Amino acid sequence: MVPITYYLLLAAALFCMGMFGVLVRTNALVVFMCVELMLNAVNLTFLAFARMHGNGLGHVSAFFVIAVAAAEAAIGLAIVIAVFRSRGTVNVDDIRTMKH
Amino acid sequence: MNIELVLFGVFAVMTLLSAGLVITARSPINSAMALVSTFFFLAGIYVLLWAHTVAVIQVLVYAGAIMVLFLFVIMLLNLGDAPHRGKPTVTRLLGGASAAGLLAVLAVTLGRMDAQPARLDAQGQATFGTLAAIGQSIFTTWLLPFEAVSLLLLVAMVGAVVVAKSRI
Amino acid sequence: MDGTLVEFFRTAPIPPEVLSPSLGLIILLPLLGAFVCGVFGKWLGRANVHLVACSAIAGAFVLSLLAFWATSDAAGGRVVSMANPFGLDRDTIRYAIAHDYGTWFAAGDFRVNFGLLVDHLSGILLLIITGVGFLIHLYSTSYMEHDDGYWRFFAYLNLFVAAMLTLVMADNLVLLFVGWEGVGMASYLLIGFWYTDSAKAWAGRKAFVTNRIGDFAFLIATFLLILTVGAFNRQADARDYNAAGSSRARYEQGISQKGPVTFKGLEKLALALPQGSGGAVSLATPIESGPLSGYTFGGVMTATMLLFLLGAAGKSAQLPLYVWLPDAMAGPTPVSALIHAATMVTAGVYLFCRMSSLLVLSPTAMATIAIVGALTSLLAALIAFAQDDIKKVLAYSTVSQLGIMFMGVGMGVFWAAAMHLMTHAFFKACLFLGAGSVMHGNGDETDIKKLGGLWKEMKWTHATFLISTLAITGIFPIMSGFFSKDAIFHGVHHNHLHGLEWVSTFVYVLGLLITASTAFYMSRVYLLTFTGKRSPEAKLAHAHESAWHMTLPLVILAFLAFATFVYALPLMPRSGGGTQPVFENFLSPVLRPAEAVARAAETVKLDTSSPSVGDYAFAWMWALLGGGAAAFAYLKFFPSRVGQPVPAFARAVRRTALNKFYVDELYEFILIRPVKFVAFILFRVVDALVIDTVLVRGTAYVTEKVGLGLRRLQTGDAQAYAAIMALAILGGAVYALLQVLS
Amino acid sequence: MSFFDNHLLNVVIYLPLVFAALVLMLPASEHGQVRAITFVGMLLDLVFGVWAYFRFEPSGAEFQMEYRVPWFQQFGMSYHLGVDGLAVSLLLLTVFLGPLVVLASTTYIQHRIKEFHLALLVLQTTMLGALASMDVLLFYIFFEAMLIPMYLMVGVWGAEDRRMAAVKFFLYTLVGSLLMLVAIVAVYFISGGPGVRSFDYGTLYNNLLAANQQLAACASGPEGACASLDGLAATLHTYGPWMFAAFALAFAIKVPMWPVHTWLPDAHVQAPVAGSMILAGVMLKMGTYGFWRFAIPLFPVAAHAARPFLAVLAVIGIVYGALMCLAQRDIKKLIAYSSVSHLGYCMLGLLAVTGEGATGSAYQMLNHGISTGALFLLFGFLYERRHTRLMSDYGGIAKVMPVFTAAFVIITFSSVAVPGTNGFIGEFLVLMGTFKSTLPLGFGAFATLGVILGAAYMLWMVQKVFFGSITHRENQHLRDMNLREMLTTAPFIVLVAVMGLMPQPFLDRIAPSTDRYVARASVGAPGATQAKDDQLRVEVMSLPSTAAAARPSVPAAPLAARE
Repeated sequence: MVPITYYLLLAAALFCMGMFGVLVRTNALVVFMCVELMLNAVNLTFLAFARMHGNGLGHVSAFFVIAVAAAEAAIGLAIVIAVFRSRGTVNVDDIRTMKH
Repeated sequence: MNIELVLFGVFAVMTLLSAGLVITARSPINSAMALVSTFFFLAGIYVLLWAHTVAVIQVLVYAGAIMVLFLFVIMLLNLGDAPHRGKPTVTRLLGGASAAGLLAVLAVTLGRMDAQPARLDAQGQATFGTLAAIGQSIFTTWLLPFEAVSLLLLVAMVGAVVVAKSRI
Repeated sequence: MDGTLVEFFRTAPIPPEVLSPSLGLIILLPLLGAFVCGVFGKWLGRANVHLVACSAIAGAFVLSLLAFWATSDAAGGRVVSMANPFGLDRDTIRYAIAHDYGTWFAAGDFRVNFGLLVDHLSGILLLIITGVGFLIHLYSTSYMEHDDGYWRFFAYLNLFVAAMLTLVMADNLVLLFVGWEGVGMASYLLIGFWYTDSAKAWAGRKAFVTNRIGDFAFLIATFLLILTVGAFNRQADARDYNAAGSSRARYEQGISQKGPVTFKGLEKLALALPQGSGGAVSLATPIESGPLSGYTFGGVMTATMLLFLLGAAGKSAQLPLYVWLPDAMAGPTPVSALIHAATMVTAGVYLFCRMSSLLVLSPTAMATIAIVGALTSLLAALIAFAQDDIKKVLAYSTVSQLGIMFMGVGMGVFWAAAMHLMTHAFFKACLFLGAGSVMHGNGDETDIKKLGGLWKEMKWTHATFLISTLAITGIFPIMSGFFSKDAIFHGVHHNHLHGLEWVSTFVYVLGLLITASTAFYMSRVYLLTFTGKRSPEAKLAHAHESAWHMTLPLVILAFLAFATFVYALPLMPRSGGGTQPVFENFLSPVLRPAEAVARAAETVKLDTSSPSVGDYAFAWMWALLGGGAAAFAYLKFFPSRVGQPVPAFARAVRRTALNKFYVDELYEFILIRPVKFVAFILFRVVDALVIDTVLVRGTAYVTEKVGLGLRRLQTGDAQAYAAIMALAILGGAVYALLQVLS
Repeated sequence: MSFFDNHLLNVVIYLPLVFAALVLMLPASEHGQVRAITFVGMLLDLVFGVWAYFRFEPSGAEFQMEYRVPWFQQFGMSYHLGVDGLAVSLLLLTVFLGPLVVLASTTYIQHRIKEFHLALLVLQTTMLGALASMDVLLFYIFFEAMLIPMYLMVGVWGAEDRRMAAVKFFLYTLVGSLLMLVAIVAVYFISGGPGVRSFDYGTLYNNLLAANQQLAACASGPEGACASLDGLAATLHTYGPWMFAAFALAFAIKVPMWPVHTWLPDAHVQAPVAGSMILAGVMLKMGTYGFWRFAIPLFPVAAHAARPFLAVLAVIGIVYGALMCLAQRDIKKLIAYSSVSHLGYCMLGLLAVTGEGATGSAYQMLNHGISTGALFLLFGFLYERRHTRLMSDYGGIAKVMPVFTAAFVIITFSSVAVPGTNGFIGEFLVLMGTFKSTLPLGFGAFATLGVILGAAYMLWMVQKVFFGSITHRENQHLRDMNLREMLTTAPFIVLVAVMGLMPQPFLDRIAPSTDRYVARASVGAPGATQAKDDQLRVEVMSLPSTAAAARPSVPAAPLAARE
């Protein structure tokens, strides 16, 4: 029997790595991928807890998370394309119009 | 020292490695590939958690659909290697540091916690994590959220089209 | 007198129990008249309006006559009487009829009823108001014949009469206050009747606001009385109620039925307060609980009466609030005659007669009233010396006469004050109407210097004016004015306030001076207006006598001014032996409680002697002195010195007197200007600057600036925001961890 | 009739909204129809409102014509209507003003007519709703919703710098009411445990009652006696004053009391005639009504502590407002400041916790609604003709507009409280209540000064505007009131006379509420004679039993403890 703690630790690590990526990478696409990483970390915790309490609710949540992730990816990538069209770059450093 | 623990160790290490590759790889393509592998190993982990169904969905949707989408986009924009790793601005350092810090904190916290998987009776073992069980709850208790999600996906689809296309 | 005639006079044509429920009609008729004239007057036309207005007053007069008759009803030797709601069963109010139309408004444990009461005092005033009122209405039909505002005029006049009747018939203070303010309102409207002349309109406003100052005091006094009644009920014991011929049960029942401020209830309070009762409560008793706790009943009573004095001073034009009355002459002359001579201005005197039993509890207040009255009277008389406007002279003489009445009230000769009120109503109304007739016949000329020699052209006016002048001055003794005034002075001289004996002498001496100066200025007016030869500056070469509508009232009033002296003769047997004047005897049912209180509380020593021939002669001498001086000055001295320069000091004195000793300017300077200035400063500085600009707009300004400052943080770098978020999460996690660890 | 037994208040409240829907359907160009429909709606509402007024049984229960259904049970909220004597009187005032306001603006409003009447109808609904709602949160919703149509009315149909006035009005009142929202939520949470706590006025009050009584007892006790309190009483001891302050500020701004009154002159001056009428007639009353219903009964101890302070503000308001009037050149500003003075009387009567004072205060609310509303109405007529608000531009109007002058002078007398008009009853009762109360005599004396000043400034204005000779040629040919204007004015004048001569029918309906108010307010006064609990407690209808309030699910124990 693997203690649930291990799974949670793994999830934590995954999450933090995703977060790290989101915060330091400049390429919008990579940032997105890191977001996906974080989402998966969350999924992992859901499933871990589901296993811990032995009820299926966590699975359902994970299911929904995946669905939402799909939607998010679709929109996000669409935005990236649009931005690239208008600015010719996906470098977040060059996209600073969200001021005042 | 049982087989389950071994498998977990393998999957975990591989997951972390490929995740690390995702955030370090210079070219988006590599990151994407690393991400795919991350997903595969995660699916394995899910299986260890008796979440067979989710594991399958993980492979189908993530590794299948979403990653393909990513690759399409990368090719569409044909981004080569990132010209430069983002210059280390204050906020970057801060962010990185805080991510690391968070990891530390979580590690400490979780380290203090000793959680064991629930012991399931025969009937529970038979149903836990099965497609039947999940479907049961999704299509009864969580029907409304389920429909909402379907709607969300529809909206996302339309939105994606509207945003991405220059003129419709 | 033969029995049947006596019987006839003693049996009222309409028995009291039948009449009393319809007392309200006396007020309603003029009110109705006012409504009709005011709303439909324009379409009714002049004649109909005259008809409506006059018949309304005439009807009220007839009813008042019946009511008055009913109060004296003694059919079959059984005097009309009613149970006193505040007294024990055997305690009845005699010579009075009353009717209570139920609650007007009630809140908490306070209530006010529409209670009307007619006794001999209010009966007399009813007759004066409706009678003189009717005559003046009749007079006005001719006087206002050329004015297109006639319908407004008669509406206001009827309204005034209604309000005045309410004032007189009210059986409680609040209802009296309704009339009190109502007459003020009516007089505001009537003074400003010719509103297109803004000076006249200002005069109206001045009158109303000055009255309001009085009403302010009146209200506070009323509240104090209510509190006193409450305190009395909390502290009194059986003996106190006993002394008042009542019991706690009855008294509280009466209050719960009719409210705390009915005059009968206050009378009981007054009867209970003196030391004599030996009960728990007396004038020296401090009030234990409630807002007034700490003060003694006597102290509160003094304060209340002084406040009422201020109120009465506003209405009756006494110091310091007399300034509005002379300006009030801006109104049409009949108005001056009715409101500012005969009725409204005497309301203060009526109020004190009504509350005489409370008043005698406080010698301090009485002394103040007497002195205020005397000083007002003298001041007004002096001012009247130099006035050339005939109406102004009469106005100041009114102030002066009111002062005399206040002297009487203040020294406890209420009956004489009331009698002077009555006689004054007659001769002063006659004088004003005479003046009006003069103006009417001389193209509205009011300057007595520009009149003169009218005795040939305006025979009736002249005759009646002469009679009234004699009446007011007392130069010819067998006149009502002489007797009533002398009765007051006699009482003033012989009554003594406990601890303030010097007041009687002081006031009496002033009184003699007033007699003389009254005689002087009234003779002056008469001589300059009617005798001598017509002044070259007269507007019209020849004056014309007025129509019968105007002369008839003059004649009637003049006759009354002469005839009513009978009431002052000591013909009636006094209960304690000896004789007493008719009028005193007549009012005794109303004033007896006051005498009882005075006796019990030993605050006033009331003297019961009637003036001897010597006293009359002495008083007459002073009148002759004044009259003679006037005759000498204006028949011999000045005519002989026409064209010669007048010495400077004389001119200075005259100018000062002409400008009313600059009292108005004084008020303007110390009162009105500062208030306006303060208002302006408050508005500009506190309101506009401090509150609105600094505080309100200041807040907005600061908010805006802060917002602008915070904008700098918006770099637009999404990752920066994310980093901040991450930091926050970290912080939260660390905090949570520490919490768990500790 | 059973429908009206349950739903009369609903009908009164939502009838204007229904007609608003009708108006919405009309084409904007159909001015006549828009006006007609609005007027009919208001008239119908008046009928039902009067019916409700007469249905109200003075000797009956405190709250009548109640209607209550579950609504957001998770938050212990229910849709709960009901009126007591005061509320039903103010409700009558509101529905009375409705049709007259429409008549008053028929020629005044010339653009965006449809939107204007929509705003009127919506405003009517919100005001009526605020008066009738028995659920604190529901009250708050209506209370806030009121701002929106009024904001539009001032901002769109106002005079020259309407925007400033509208924004000022909106923010000013919003500041206070947001604080109040915080206080409402706070009192909701302290008033009971999960599941039993509720936003319903009755429940709130009854839950707080015992604690308030303990608090009052210990407050009168020796120093530091309150330290030993526990539970709700302790909470109230600590936080009660703050909650009261929040409520009080919100309502004081609405009243408005000195010194938070400066929004009123601007709003009044800029608002169109309808806006001024409603603002003066009903909206200001929401402040006094709030004090009466919520602020003081819920926190009697804090209220009693703050009483001298508030009373001082009220007296200052009376005198200060009157002095302001003497300094004005602008007629509407003058009337606005006179409102400050009059509302000062209302507040003073409220704070002098005596039967007379409270009754007088309630009656003064009605009077002010009528006399000041009428003043704004009449001045509106004048403004339509001359389009200036400065006194100096008038003078001698009486010559050309006699009927108008007569009406104005009558209303003026009512406003300076000449006996025989409605104003006198209210002012007299308020002043007497103040004298009878435990406040020092000085308060009453100073307040009575207002009697003098009131006469001074009102008559001064009348003098300037109407009397004297005509100074401006433009005023030469002003036409007198026409039939429509007379019909609009007549009800006011009739009511002035009726309420002045026969106040008892109105007072009878107010009296029971005042008794209860005094009893509840004097819970906080240590020395005062305390009423029994069954007189204090608020008896309201309970929800239908089927609707059990759902309890929020709480974790039994932290996860870590589970094995």
